[in-house]
Amino acid sequence: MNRKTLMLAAAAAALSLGLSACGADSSKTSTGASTGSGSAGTTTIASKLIMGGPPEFKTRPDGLPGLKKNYGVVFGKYTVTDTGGPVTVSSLKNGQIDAADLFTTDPSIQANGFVILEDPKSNFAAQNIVPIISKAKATDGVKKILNGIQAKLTTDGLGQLLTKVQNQKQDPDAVAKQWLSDNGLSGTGSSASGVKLTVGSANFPENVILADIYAEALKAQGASIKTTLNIGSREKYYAGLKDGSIDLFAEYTGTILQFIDKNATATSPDDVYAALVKALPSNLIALDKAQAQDSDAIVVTKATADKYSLKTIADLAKTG
Amino acid sequence: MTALATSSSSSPLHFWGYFMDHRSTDLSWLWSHTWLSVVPVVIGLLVALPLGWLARRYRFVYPPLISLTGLIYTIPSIALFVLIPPLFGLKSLDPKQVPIALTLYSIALLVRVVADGLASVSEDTVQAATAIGFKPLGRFFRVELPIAVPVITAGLRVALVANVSIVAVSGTIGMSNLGQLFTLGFQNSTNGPYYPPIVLGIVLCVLLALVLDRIVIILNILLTPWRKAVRS
Amino acid sequence: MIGEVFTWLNDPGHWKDTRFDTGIATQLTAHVRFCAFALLVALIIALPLGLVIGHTGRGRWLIAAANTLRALPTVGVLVLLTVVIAPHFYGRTDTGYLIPTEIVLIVLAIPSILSNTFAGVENVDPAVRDAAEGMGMTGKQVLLKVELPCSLPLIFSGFRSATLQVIATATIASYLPLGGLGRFIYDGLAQQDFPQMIGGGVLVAGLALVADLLLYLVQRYTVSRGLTGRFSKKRIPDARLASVTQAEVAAV
Amino acid sequence: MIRFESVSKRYPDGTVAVDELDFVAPSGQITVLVGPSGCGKTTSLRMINRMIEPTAGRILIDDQDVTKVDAAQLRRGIGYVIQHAGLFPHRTIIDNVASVPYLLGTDKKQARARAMELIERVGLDPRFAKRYPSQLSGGQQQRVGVARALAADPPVMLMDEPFSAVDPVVRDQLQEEFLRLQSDLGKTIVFVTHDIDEAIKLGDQVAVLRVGGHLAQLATPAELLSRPVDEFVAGFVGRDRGYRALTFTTVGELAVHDEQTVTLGAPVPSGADLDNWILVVDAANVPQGWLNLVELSRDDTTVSADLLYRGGTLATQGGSLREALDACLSSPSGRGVVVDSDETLLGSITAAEVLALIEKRRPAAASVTGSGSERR
Repeated sequence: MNRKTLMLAAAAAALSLGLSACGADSSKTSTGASTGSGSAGTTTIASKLIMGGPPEFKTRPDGLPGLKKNYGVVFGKYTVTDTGGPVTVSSLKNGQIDAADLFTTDPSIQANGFVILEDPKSNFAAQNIVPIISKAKATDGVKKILNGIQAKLTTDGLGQLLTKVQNQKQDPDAVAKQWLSDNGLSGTGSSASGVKLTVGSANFPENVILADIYAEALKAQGASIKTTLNIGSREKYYAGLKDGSIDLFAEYTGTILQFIDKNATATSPDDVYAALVKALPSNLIALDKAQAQDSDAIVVTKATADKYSLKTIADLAKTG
Repeated sequence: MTALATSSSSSPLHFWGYFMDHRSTDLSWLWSHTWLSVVPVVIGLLVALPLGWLARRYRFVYPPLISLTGLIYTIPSIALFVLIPPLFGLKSLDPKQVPIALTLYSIALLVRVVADGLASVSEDTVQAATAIGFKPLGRFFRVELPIAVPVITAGLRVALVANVSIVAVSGTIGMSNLGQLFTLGFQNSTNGPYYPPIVLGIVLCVLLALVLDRIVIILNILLTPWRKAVRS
Repeated sequence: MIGEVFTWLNDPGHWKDTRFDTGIATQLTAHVRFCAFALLVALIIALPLGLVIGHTGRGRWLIAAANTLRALPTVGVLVLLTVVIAPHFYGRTDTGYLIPTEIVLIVLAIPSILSNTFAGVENVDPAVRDAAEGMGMTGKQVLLKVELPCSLPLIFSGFRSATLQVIATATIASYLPLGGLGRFIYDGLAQQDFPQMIGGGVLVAGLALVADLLLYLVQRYTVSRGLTGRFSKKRIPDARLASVTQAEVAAV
Repeated sequence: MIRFESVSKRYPDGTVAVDELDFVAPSGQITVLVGPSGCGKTTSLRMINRMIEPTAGRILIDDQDVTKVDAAQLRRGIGYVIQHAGLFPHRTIIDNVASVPYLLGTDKKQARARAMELIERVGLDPRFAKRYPSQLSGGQQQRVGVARALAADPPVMLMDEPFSAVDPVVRDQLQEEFLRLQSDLGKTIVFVTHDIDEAIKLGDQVAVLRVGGHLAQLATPAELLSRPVDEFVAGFVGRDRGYRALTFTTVGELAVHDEQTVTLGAPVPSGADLDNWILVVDAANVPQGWLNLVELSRDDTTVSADLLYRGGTLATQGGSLREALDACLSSPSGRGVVVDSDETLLGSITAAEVLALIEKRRPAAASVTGSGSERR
């Protein structure tokens, strides 16, 4: 008994020691980073902050490179969290990071009182939802079904769908079916029969819901559907789209355009869409864009926004 | 925690209700998870048998073979999954990358187990078998292999249990299996934890591992009836 | 492709830290630290426990229980613990992610060490144990002077096997916002930067090999030649298998 | 002296291993516990050094109750040798032998010097000192086991079937050496075996135990052979016990006949007065074998070694009647060869003469006390 207690105590002591050692070390790294930026000359607000987001945000054209190019914003440090998911939100909330790359439709922005920094220079281009589909699978029937969905998708509607899934913990597939029937799109038929499709999604709930909506609607019209959900970053699933591992994906016009064409300059919804249609490789086509938008955004906590009087991304480049 | 209070459906114990609500999806994930765990071990064993025999028969083959297979095991699974498509000329998200990676792991583990299992057959037994007229191949299948069964099945158990865990990792890169439940639960934990899919995933993975383990144990008992006396 | 990986590994710029990218040197250190800590804690828990269970023969169910830990899906446990633990840590600390990661790694390392230590003690020749007691060794002396040194070969193989597993699995720390060599794998994956990703994998495998070699050397100088039989030309007992067969068979 | 006083061992499940055992193992002597498996002989032995605790009665070593002494302390003062030696595989031979001195806190150098001395004493090559047990044969390991038990020079030794795991030839050798060692050391030894021949060969007194842990008979080997108390002991002691009992019967001086001899290498003798069989000796008058003159061919002109019948055993003057009778029975000529302690020829004796001696001694057989010291 005595021996066991002793052992447990020793283990606990070692654990806390080791953890504090690791913790101490990581904080040292971050202070090291900020001293580094301080010695660079002028101290911008951004250089005092730690930015968090997905790995690819470091290299993506509208990620760190875009922020630097468009606003001259260079953060003190970048911590890889996840793609607008729980790690990013809880890190921002708990102060492990000061600014985050989140999606504008994310209900947790409102729930936590986060502040979306405005993007006057359209670093993040218009982000209308658009189905990207492999040409071989885009029969008229399929096109008609998907475009019918696109016509009904609104930004607010998207937010509501997300709230149902993320806050009320409803099942994405059920939410998708409900939305289809609410919008009179749940009719069964055979306009897509004979088509075999693999629907993919990125690993964030909104994209999963959209994939489910497409998949359910096509299934109801007789298509044979496979889903590959929660794949990961665009860099990863786009390769799948191109080589035919996936046939259909709910995309965002701005980011997909910039992903394909690093020099794209279009920012307005119509310009972006037009550029995208041209830029897509020959085996992929874009169907109708929806009115609904869900853009990446730089988000900070209310406290940070107040402290540095932040309203737009450009404010981050000010000295403070 | 707040979500726990407001919505009973996100309580960890709600995993069964969650399962009932999403039965068809969960079962299809469980099914593919099972296949992904089992098939690579079976293929791995089929490949490992001749290799293990070779390592036993020609002693000089043993060290390099064991080092090589040991090396495979040090590659992190997530890296191996992504390495497979370019190496095997597959499409980037081809679901075959998971079983291929797992087969490699299984071979790595089982070659050594088979070789050492065969080595556990006593020299006297081998000589006696030869003396009563077994030819090498017949001796291998009817004497050496049966005697090596306990050691080989011990290796199979380890390989199967490890595979169940590794398959779940592939769920984080979009493959359809129980690993999806973890991604799903995690992604929906932005506003308060969403336990049911996570807990369900763990429960199903553990159950699957235990059931597969039990099957191998039973298989071992059936294949080695002469050990019954010892086991009592 | 191999050339690109080599180039990536050979670029001194990738070894140093920059503002947005942590270099290989730092991530390697972080990786070693995650693993060393988990292995140390697992050893502190599993070694005495295995010795005592093997010595007294009591509490065997703990060995069986530890072996069922092997069935736990690593990712699932990591996600669960993160969801439970991470929201409770505020400020510039990664402790909220560090704790789940370390727990997962410790849970991963314990079964091999525990069951091999137990099997090692249990496999000590009963005649040897009898002789030790009969010549007047106390229980503690029998354990420390006879059973422990005699089970060292199996303990080492269990620890080496645990080390390999932990080093390979510590990459999942990067599924959370933590460093370690997994960062290159996950970032490379997300950015479709294959040289980076494969380079990360190569580094992990290399680290595992180096660690195994070091442990082999330690084993060579701590385990009595009387046990390894190295005076006669026998092959070196290696980690993975010994733990598989001995411990698993013991667990049945 | 080790004294058992109504010692019992009863297990919780009701099995009785040892039942009310009473006996004394005298100082400086070998007491052998023998019996079939399940007779509690090992249990009795292990209760002396408290490897097993008795449930009733007490065991005294030199009037000190063993349960009053700390078990570990007690054991360090008692040599312990077991069937498979139980050598520490991770320690060299010399460190194995020095184990108890180390435990007692003896200076390392001193302990090793003592160990080295013992290694040689038990008949091992000193070069083995730095080797490990796995490099030794079973017989060699057993010698190390004995050396280890002797290292702290304990007055009492417990030996649990120490020689039963080695082959018969080695066992015989180990037994001889063990007796030689004991004649030098004079330890108080309790020895367990299931082999009645070993018990008779080694014991100064033999305790026969029956299943259930009852003492059937405690006696000297000779008495055991000549007067088993009951059927069980008689059966256990086995056949040929009359013949085997002759081992313990000696006669003062055998009256021998002169025997004609021929020296090895000499010409083959001839003459009508010669018997068919003639004894061949070497230059020192040590018997080499018998020569059958009838069988010789013409070419055999000298007495060469390859012509000899070497089957006969030799009787030593002053030895047992068993030896004398066996010499007669094994001799091709029917005449038993008697030698002195230097193995030089004294003469011969016939089986009839030995039987006559046996007949003559019969009335006195009851008072025979063939104790160990007498034999030696």
